[in-house]
Amino acid sequence: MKKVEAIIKPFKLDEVKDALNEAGIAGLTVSEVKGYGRQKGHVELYRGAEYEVAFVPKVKIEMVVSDNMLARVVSVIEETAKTGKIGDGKIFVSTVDEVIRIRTGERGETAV
Amino acid sequence: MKKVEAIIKPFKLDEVKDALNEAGIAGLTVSEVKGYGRQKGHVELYRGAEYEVAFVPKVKIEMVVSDNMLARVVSVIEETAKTGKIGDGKIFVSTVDEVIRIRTGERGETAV
Amino acid sequence: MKKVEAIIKPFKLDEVKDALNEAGIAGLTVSEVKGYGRQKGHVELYRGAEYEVAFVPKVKIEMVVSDNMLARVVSVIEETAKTGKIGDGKIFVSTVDEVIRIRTGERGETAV
Amino acid sequence: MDQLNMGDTAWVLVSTALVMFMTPGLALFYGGMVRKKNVLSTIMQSFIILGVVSVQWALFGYSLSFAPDAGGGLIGGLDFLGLANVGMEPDPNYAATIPHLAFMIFQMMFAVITPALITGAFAERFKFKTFLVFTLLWCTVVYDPIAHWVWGPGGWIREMGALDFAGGTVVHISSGIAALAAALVVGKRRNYLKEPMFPHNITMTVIGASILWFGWFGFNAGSALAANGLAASAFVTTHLAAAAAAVSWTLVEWMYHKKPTVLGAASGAVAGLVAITPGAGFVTPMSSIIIGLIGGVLCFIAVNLKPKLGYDDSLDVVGVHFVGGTFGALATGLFATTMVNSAGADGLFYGNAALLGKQAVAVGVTMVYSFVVSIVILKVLDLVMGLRVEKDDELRGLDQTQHGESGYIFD
Amino acid sequence: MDQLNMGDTAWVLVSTALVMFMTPGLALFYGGMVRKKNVLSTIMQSFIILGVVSVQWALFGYSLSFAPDAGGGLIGGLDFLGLANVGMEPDPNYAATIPHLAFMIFQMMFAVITPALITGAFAERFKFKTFLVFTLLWCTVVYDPIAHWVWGPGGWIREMGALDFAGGTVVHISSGIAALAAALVVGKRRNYLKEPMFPHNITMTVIGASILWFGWFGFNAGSALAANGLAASAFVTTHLAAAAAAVSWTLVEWMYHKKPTVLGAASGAVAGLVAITPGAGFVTPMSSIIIGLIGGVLCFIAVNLKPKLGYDDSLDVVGVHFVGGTFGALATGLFATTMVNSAGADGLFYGNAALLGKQAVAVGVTMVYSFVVSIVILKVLDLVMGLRVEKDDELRGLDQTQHGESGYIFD
Amino acid sequence: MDQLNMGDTAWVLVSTALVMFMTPGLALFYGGMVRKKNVLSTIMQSFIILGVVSVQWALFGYSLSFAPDAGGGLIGGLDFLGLANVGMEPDPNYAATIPHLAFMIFQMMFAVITPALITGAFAERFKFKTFLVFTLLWCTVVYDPIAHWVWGPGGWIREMGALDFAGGTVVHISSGIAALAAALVVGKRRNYLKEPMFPHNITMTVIGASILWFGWFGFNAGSALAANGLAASAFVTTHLAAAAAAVSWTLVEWMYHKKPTVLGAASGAVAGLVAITPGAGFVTPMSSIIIGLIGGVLCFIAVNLKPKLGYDDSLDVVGVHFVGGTFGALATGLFATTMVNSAGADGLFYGNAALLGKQAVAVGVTMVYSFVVSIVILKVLDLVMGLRVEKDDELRGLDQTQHGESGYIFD
Ligand SMILES: Nc1ncnc2c1ncn2[C@@H]1O[C@H](COP(=O)(O)OP(=O)(O)O)[C@@H](O)[C@H]1O
Ligand SMILES: Nc1ncnc2c1ncn2[C@@H]1O[C@H](COP(=O)(O)OP(=O)(O)O)[C@@H](O)[C@H]1O
Ligand SMILES: Nc1ncnc2c1ncn2[C@@H]1O[C@H](COP(=O)(O)OP(=O)(O)O)[C@@H](O)[C@H]1O
Repeated sequence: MKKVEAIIKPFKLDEVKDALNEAGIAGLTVSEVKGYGRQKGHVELYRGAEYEVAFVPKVKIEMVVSDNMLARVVSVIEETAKTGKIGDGKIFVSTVDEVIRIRTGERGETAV
Repeated sequence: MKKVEAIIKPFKLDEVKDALNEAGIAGLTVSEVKGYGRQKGHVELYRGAEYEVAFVPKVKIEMVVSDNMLARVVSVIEETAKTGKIGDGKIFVSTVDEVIRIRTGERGETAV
Repeated sequence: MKKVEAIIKPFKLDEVKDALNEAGIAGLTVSEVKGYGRQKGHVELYRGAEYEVAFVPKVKIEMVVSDNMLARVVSVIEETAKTGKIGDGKIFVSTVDEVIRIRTGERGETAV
Repeated sequence: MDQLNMGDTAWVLVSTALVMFMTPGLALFYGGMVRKKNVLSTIMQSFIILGVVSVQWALFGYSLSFAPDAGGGLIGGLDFLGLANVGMEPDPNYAATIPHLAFMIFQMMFAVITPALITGAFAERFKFKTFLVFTLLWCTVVYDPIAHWVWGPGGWIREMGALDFAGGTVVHISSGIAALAAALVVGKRRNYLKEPMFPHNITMTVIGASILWFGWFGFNAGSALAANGLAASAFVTTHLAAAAAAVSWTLVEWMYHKKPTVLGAASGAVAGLVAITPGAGFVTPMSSIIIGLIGGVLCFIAVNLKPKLGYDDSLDVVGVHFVGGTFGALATGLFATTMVNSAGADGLFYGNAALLGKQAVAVGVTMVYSFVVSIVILKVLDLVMGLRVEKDDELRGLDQTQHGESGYIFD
Repeated sequence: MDQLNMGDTAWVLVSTALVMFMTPGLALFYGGMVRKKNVLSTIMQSFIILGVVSVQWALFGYSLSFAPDAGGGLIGGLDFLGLANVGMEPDPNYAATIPHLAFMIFQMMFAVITPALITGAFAERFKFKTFLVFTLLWCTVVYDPIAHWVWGPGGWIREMGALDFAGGTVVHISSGIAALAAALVVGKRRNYLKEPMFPHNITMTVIGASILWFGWFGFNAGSALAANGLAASAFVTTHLAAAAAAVSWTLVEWMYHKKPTVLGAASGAVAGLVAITPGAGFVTPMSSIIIGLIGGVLCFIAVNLKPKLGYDDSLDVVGVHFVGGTFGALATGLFATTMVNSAGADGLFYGNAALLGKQAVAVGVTMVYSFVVSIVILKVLDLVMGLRVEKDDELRGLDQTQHGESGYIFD
Repeated sequence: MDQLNMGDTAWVLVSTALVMFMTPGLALFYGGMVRKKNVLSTIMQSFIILGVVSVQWALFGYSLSFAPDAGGGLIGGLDFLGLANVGMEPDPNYAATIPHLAFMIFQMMFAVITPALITGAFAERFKFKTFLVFTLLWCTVVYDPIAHWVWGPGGWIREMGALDFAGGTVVHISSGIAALAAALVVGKRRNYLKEPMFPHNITMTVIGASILWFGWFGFNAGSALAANGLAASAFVTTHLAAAAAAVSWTLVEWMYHKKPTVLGAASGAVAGLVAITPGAGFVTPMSSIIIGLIGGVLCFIAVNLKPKLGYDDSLDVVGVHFVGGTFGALATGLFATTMVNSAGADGLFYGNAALLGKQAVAVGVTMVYSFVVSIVILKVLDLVMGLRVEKDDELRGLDQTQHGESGYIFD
């Protein structure tokens, strides 16, 4: 099983979630994060001085998927999260050893 | 070493933390997340229209444990986080290459 | 490619970010978390009773780096995040299978 | 007769302060109802109106509304330009026992809050610069004349004998129907009815509603312009209508939607306050309870019909102020009694059908005038400077994009 | 003598508005102290009381409390049902220089805030529907009679000669002891004393305390029912007691708990306001400082003993209102002086021990009556409709489960 | 002549309540501008001053300021110690138609807010204990004498003929320059100008500014000490100056910084209120608009120069209160006219250059005295008990480290 983490622009969340849902994803987990990357933060003027606000608000989607869903999921995210403008974000894929559904105790692919 | 990530119901956090503590866990890190899964969000009525609130508040516990603690930790979480009702959450296990304690520079199992 | 996760003290964030930036890191993602570890929370008195506040506010920095950057990044974090006092935090290193830049579709090291 | 009375003056000055406080109250009432990313832009619209319209009023607005009639009962003359001839002595044409300046500034606060009410309709998408121009134009060509018609010496609606104790037509109908015009011309927020746009801070909305309720005592009971029995009576009717409407909205919502909401209770209170405004000094306390009960239910229905009607009046200015104000103005034609106020008239329930007709005329003309002129102003401004912010700015939120600020920095 | 005075009327109307504003102030004071998941449900209880009890008062509450005695000094008659016979003219039995309606609505605000005070005891677990029924019953069978005893024409406590300037017994003791009854009958919040239940928004609590302080000038100084020297004196004692108690609570907390908290300063101010309420118009400014200093310390002790005493009075209504009110009523028996108010009496420190006895009787009877009747009402309601929400609802929070709303949506 | 007037008394009591409400308003205005970790400590400083300074004033502060002169017009005597000789009757030396106690407590609220204003300068780093001592000393040796000079019977600035209607010198210049002293002696916040220190809650700041505006009607119009034409006139000038300055600050910021901020509008309103304070009862409404427009721009410039000047006045007390107060005091020397207030004087624009000189003297002496004495007090306290919290405490925030509390618990 694979874990897919995607850092995306916050206003794209609903669209990405809907697309993943259609693609047959069973579940996902979202958190609010702040990003730092090529997309620079902005300069704010406050009481006569300038300050750099380095971080940009982003949303992180995490989901564990079976290996055969991986390609599908990645391409869905790529398509829907893309605006073409800097700061669109990243997708990270890594390997998960085990998945357990707490409610039922199911393990492995069926637990995803 | 293994990383255990558990997505659980927020009101179970204290119980799970206490149980893990008793099981001898040295540390863990918690974050607030929003989940999307079989447990559907709810429909809210607002000013004459219905809206689906897709996400459910969840808590994510992350902890890195030595390999021999793994089974113990997973079963403690399974037991204490379980309510039997939909939305109890998931546990993901993956492999960690290295752990470093910043304060001392210790590495590996002793740093966990 | 490696994923480096560092749990650090919140007030160290700016310093660590600046140091990582100088070390040539291209991007990173930050989230607010609560930690539980050797550094105990504190006892708060409220309306005549004492309560243990178990969790301590921490910040999590996540970044994916190419393998040859790994050592550099870890040592930068170790140095700048360290105060020598309990609760300085941990660094976890794990392996990432794939990285994709959403904007361009680039994959692998160039996408980091 | 034109002898200054300290008690009356104290009361009107306090009432003025209370009405002034309503505009920041409205800022909070509205600010809590938008999404977090627009809280400051929403608050700003009310707050800056307190600046801009106050100055407009002192320079020429008061004159257009209240100076001796310039002809036909349609508009005031220029006698009070720059507050000329508005002094510390009472002027019996306005209020016989308080300084003319006190009357002027009491009225100023009404002129301020009226355009602020409209802002709820186009919250979360209007350009700040265009909003400022719109407000100045609207006050000058809509509010000032209507205030003159209803309250000005020689105003034609006043002469006709329609009653409006504290601004049902002048304040609530005129702004409520302008809000409809704005919602229609400006268009819906992006993703309206698709994604949830819940209030980001209902505690703020409750604070706002409470300040509005508190300030409304000045609005209505202050409109007696004296600290007498009539003021006490208007105070009582104001409070009872608000109380009754808070209860009735909550109950009807509980029955139909399963849960009684705090937003509902707060909205109900405001609906009741709106509904009693035109009749506050003409009806009995028991009538005010009935007006409140019905007003709460009517506004609840109106607000819940909105999605079916298809316009996006973000914060329900139409459902509360237009519907509540219209109901209240007509209810005055039913419940008014000269037993409460000998300077008023009897309504239908006290044997005088004529008043209801006059009320209907006042409502109808105000509505048509404000609606048409508002549409014209907005259409012209749309051509000249554009009404809406850019799409991306709307998505990111107006606080950042229009004002360069965040409401809260909590991390 | 029964000549309307505009100055007095202005003052009482303003005071009424101020006291009305206290109930939303209380909503915030309490709302900030609960956990985030219960903020709206807590605010709602106070806010809806403003609706429900106002209507109750106009329909029959005022009559039960203030209409000419129905017999034995125990309850008012039905002469004022639906505000019959309550008009714009002064009625010298109540207040000789202001409209009777003004007196009625001034008193209404006291009737409103008293049951709202109780809600702090059962915050975070009470069923909304049962709460509404409880409130209506409690006002009718507890508040209205006690108000009659103490302030009504022919009321027996008033006849006996006990002093209660602005509601020490009527408001604070009656609600404070009912709060104890409620805490006992309703039972503790789940995990009480196990998990921390810290205030989720102390800034909101401070705003609430500040509004309470502001409004209390109307509460106490307004109780002079005239804008005279006595009103000024009561204004001064009110403020000084609040100030002194804010300081004394903060200092004693600093000494015993190492840190002076903002919640402590705010609680202290409220404690001082409670303590001075019964004596506000009877004691000198210097006495009020002493009453404040002691009141702050006593309430601090009471609040901190709570966990040892084993009941869960969520927001310390007992520790502040019952303890502060009782202390204040007795202190009036010590510090009252006819030099301040010739219509009052001398207290022990001015050579008259009898007053203290009368104060004790008033306190004792009010306490027993309110406690017993409150217990009975609650026990019956528990059987009939249940007092507490479901366990899961309590854990998820009352905002979502009872009202379908969230206080804040910040992401 | 010394006949109590109920209308005047009602007005002054209400004004007192309004001015009291300003201090919590200031707590919010300031509280919203600091970082989240310091919100409670900032609020606490204003809130506890309401306790501490009120008691100080009743015990001896009022006497030092207002008792018959102890010699040379420099300080009041001890006749009013513990409020001795301050009763319910009017004292024509202070105000002929209201209880002396009412005058005393009206003045108390000015004594309270003045030191609270200073706290903005050293927010986010000052030790709470030292702050308390500083406040008590400063009130006693700076505020009380200056109040005596300007307003006390026999005070030398008053005798000289300088005008200060509601506290331009006494309140704003004295605190504004003390703020500069404090910023210099206490030193900058750690990482000042390096890391952003944005306001954590601008909605709170707007609420605070709105309460300040609301309360300022009591501050300025209440200073007429009667509910007469002068009160109405001062009410109007106060409001118009605030409105004009909110607009001018916003516009100049929009031009120079590209975006009109909500913080700017709120700061502008406060700047206008400060600027009109000394002249509120001496200038015409049209003059007040000019004073507001200029005041807003001047304070905007001052605030934006701060980083260049190199001191860290956290919340811009100097830029707003010192600059605005000084401008206002001098503008009074330009715009004052006896047509508004025959008890005043004509200013330069009305043909009397002398007044401007007197105003300049009053400003200069106040400034030098307050600055020097403030520096001395702070230097001594730095040696004796230390001014700043520990470095780590400053980084973690004062709420946790000084008060053991968090402003918000939102998770
Ligand atoms: N190497 C990385 N590790 C972790 N997060 C990253 C990394 N690179 C980028 N990110 C995240 O992705 C976001 C977008 O990246 P950025 O470089 O700004 O633009 P783009 O995705 O268009 O190249 C960043 O704000 C950050 O949250
Ligand atoms: N494949 C997944 N990847 C990441 N998170 C998941 C995944 N499946 C479920 N979750 C998380 O677990 C939570 C509970 O899952 P859900 O399907 O609702 O119920 P259950 O755990 O009872 O099957 C979700 O809200 C989501 O946060
Ligand atoms: N095994 C672990 N897994 C996940 N997070 C951990 C683990 N151990 C520590 N942490 C995180 O690191 C923080 C610091 O750890 P702690 O044990 O308090 O001090 P130190 O880092 O000085 O040993 C904790 O608050 C927690 O967030």
